[in-house]
Amino acid sequence: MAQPSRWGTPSVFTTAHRSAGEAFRAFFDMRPDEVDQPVAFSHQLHLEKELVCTDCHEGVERGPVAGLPSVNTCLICHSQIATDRPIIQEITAMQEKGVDLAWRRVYGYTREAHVRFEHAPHIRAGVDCSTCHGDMKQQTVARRVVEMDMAFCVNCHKAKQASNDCLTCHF
Amino acid sequence: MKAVYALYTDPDAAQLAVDALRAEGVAERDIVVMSSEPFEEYEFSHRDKATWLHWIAGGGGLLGMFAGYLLTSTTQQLWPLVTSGMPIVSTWPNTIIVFEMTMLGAILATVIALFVTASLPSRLSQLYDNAVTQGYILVGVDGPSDELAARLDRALASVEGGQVKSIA
Amino acid sequence: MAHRWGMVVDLDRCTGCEACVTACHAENNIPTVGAAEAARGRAMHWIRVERYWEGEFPEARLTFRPVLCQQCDNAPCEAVCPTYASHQTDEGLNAQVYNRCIGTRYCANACMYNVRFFNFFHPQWEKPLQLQLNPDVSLREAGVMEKCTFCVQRIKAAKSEARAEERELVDGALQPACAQACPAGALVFGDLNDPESRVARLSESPRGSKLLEEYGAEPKITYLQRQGWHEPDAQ
Amino acid sequence: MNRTRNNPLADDLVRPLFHTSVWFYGAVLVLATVVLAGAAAWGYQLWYGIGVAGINWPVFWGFYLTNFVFWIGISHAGTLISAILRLVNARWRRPVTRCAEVITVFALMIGAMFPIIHLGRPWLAFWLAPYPSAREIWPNFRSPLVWDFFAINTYLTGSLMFLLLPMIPDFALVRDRSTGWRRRIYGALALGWQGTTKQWHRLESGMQIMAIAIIPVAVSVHTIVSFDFSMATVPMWHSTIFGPYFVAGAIFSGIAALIVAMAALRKLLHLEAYLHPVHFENLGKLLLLMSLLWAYFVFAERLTVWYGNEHSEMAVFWATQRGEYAPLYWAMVVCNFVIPFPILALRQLRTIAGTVVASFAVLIGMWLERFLIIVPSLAHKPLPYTWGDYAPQPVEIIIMVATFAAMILLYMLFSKFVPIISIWEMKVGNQPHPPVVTEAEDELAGLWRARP
Repeated sequence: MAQPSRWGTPSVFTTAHRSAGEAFRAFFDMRPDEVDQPVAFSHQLHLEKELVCTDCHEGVERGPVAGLPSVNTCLICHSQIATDRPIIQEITAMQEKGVDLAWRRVYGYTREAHVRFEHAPHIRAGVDCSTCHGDMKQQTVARRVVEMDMAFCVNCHKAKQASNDCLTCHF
Repeated sequence: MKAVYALYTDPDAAQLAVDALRAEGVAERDIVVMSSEPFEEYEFSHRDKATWLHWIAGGGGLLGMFAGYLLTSTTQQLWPLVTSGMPIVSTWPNTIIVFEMTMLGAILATVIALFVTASLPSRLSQLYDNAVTQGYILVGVDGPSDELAARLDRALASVEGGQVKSIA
Repeated sequence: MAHRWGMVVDLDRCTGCEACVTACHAENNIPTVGAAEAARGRAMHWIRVERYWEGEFPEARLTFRPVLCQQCDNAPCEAVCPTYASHQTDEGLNAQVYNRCIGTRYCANACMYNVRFFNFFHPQWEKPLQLQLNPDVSLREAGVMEKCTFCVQRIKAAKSEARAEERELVDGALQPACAQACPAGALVFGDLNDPESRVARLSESPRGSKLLEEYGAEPKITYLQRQGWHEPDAQ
Repeated sequence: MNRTRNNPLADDLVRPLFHTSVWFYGAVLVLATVVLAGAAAWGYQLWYGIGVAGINWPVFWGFYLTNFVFWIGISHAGTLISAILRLVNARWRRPVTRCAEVITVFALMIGAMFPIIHLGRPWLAFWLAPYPSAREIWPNFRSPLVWDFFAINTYLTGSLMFLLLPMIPDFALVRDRSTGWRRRIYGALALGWQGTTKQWHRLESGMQIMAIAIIPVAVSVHTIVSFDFSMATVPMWHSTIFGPYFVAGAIFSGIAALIVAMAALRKLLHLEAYLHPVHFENLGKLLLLMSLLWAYFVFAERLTVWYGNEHSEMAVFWATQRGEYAPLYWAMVVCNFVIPFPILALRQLRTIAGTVVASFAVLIGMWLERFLIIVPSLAHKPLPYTWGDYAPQPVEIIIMVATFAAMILLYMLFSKFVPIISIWEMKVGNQPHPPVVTEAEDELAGLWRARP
């Protein structure tokens, strides 16, 4: 066990920001619009081949989290298709080594926002994925195209007469 | 641009100078009197006494009151959140905000009206003389015609204890 | 009809085992602050078991009283909050919205039960203890108040599940961690607006009373006990 | 040119602006160091969390809120007193008003900082201000803290204007007497003031209206500060008497602060010719009145609690009468009544030195009073299981000391940049009156002779 420390040494998990700069960026909500993903997955290419969102983001109809695909999901198709591409070979190698893809969040909020989002009720209510994620047919690697501030959520909730209680999202 | 003025140390002399200018037919609003302190008791200072400042303050207060009422009641209804079983538009607590906004409105209106009517901030007029803050009382006319300037010069000089100056 | 969550605490059943306290800590990611900070009065327990001695030895009697947020209808903590971080939800919960809290601590002063807690420092868990944190519950950072939520994450999950399956909630199936953990069954949670629920029937019991009822906060927690509980003399 | 009537007065009063002694720089250096130490302490607290202060469960408010109430109380020295004296046209007010109003402005600024310092997340303090945002959530107007925000801002705006407006003619005077950078700065500050009759009239009637408006605001400010406590059902907080009790206490400590400041100015800026014993005498009498009023309020408040005999209130009551807070409580009674009463009641003791001693006692006593209102009540809430206690931590003490240093520093700097006694108002006081008006020619000397 690590030495007990009050001030958040690396042996301790804490909610504190690691530096003043990080706290500053969190306060002003400064996040990059694009993030580097482990592989350059093209949404455009896959959607043109008539795949649908739920093929890879499997949890979206069932629970709070839509889910990001693992290498196994990729290889359902790519054990047969386009196996000669370097990216696919890389993924196949990853599966053999038992390593998974470390996807990074494109959307998502600072921890201080204390926001929770459940995908399933929104899908049940017939909200189109593109309402919040933009038109993925236009995107290669996913980018943050919709500015999801609180007004964005609240206005839609008002229009659809969904609950606007604070505890709906913040708890 | 021309100006004629005289400096007096004695407010009684300044009063006489103002009277002399009037006798020369200078319009009341053209007579300039400057001093380093208000002379409430002298007639020459009574010319600009009429003021709407009280009414402006009252109007500002009403405006603030209205703003306070709108701010509290509309924002409370915008997103109606219940606290402590109180009504959404809680009149009693809102009264406090309305009161503070009323007073703020009155104060700001007074200050703004004061600045506007006293023409502050502005540049110093060409008539201004540093001697004013030394305690002299300045009586003069800004921009008279050449012929009038000569007459005013004589009128001001006729009052004892003054130094007459002119700007060509 | 909207739900109105409430609880009944049967003091005659409470053995003071503090299983509820432990369960609450585990469920709600409540930080443990360590002995030194606890001694300075920074310990956090959304539910605590108050222990009072009655009478003189050898006639002494020990009584227990679990105290958690009473989820008052007229909660004194709510109106004093300048930012609406503390307010009443339409299900009668006394909400604490962490992201809206600026840490005036006024609510904690106004609460006569002292069931609100403040993060004086950033909470921390020695690695790898962070792996036991409940992902359904926010981690509160330094400077915000927190308090019993009646395990709102469980309420929301149960409601979401019921809606997905297009059915009503079943009384007794939804329980906050404390009630679930209580071996004596002293804590009963449910919907006060459902006249058939256990909690609604028990709260009508002649043994029932409210804690500090005289303050008029109208708490939604009813304490059951055979005899009147006397507070020790104030002095 | 130099032999005009009022020049000696102006020379005297602007002298501090042009001549600075080595001692001044030394004092500024020392005070600035203390203020910086306070800023560093606050930075430390911001980084690690408010837990570095001594507050705890259940005493969630401690030194910071004590200082908040104390400084807001001090702020009642200036504008309120000056406005009352202006309205009743008290003739001895002229040298006093400005040095009183400055106290208000600085004390309010310092006082208003404390609620922000004490926040758990001070960087979000702006959420108290009403402004439209994407969140669509506004402040909760039912919260006394929001009332505070509005009241303090109104009072600060009003006081600042009340202080600044009569400064304009004095800036003009300094402008005309200086050259170089001073002339440019004071010229900008004077806003082109020329002293026309119209300007004088507007200024005077504006000040009259401000004086009327500021009095209810000042009363409301400390009433609302008292509401921070009396709105909560905490033992010995939930009291209807708190509004007037706090206002009286505020004026009490405010006058004490004013006396101390005036004595220091008189000594350090050599203003013996302007701040006469009669000023201290008159303010001393006011202080005596407030001391009696304070004693009356405290007695009434304690008596009703004792008579009511409600157990949670009695817990607080006894904690202050003979429990752990008793030493502080009785020290407060000594400082606020036992010491000042005889000094101020006996004419032989009501000298400058006497009133200063009494004022220091009152300042200490009133600080203790604020502490004793906040802490013992929170430490003894209704459920005895939750009783606690409080001890301040170094960071709280450093910040508190730093604010006292900041007050002195700001006051010193102010007296260096602005004539601390309103020159034009002094001139009006010295005006020879035209024959029609029959009044004492030298009001100060007249008052001095007419001492009761």
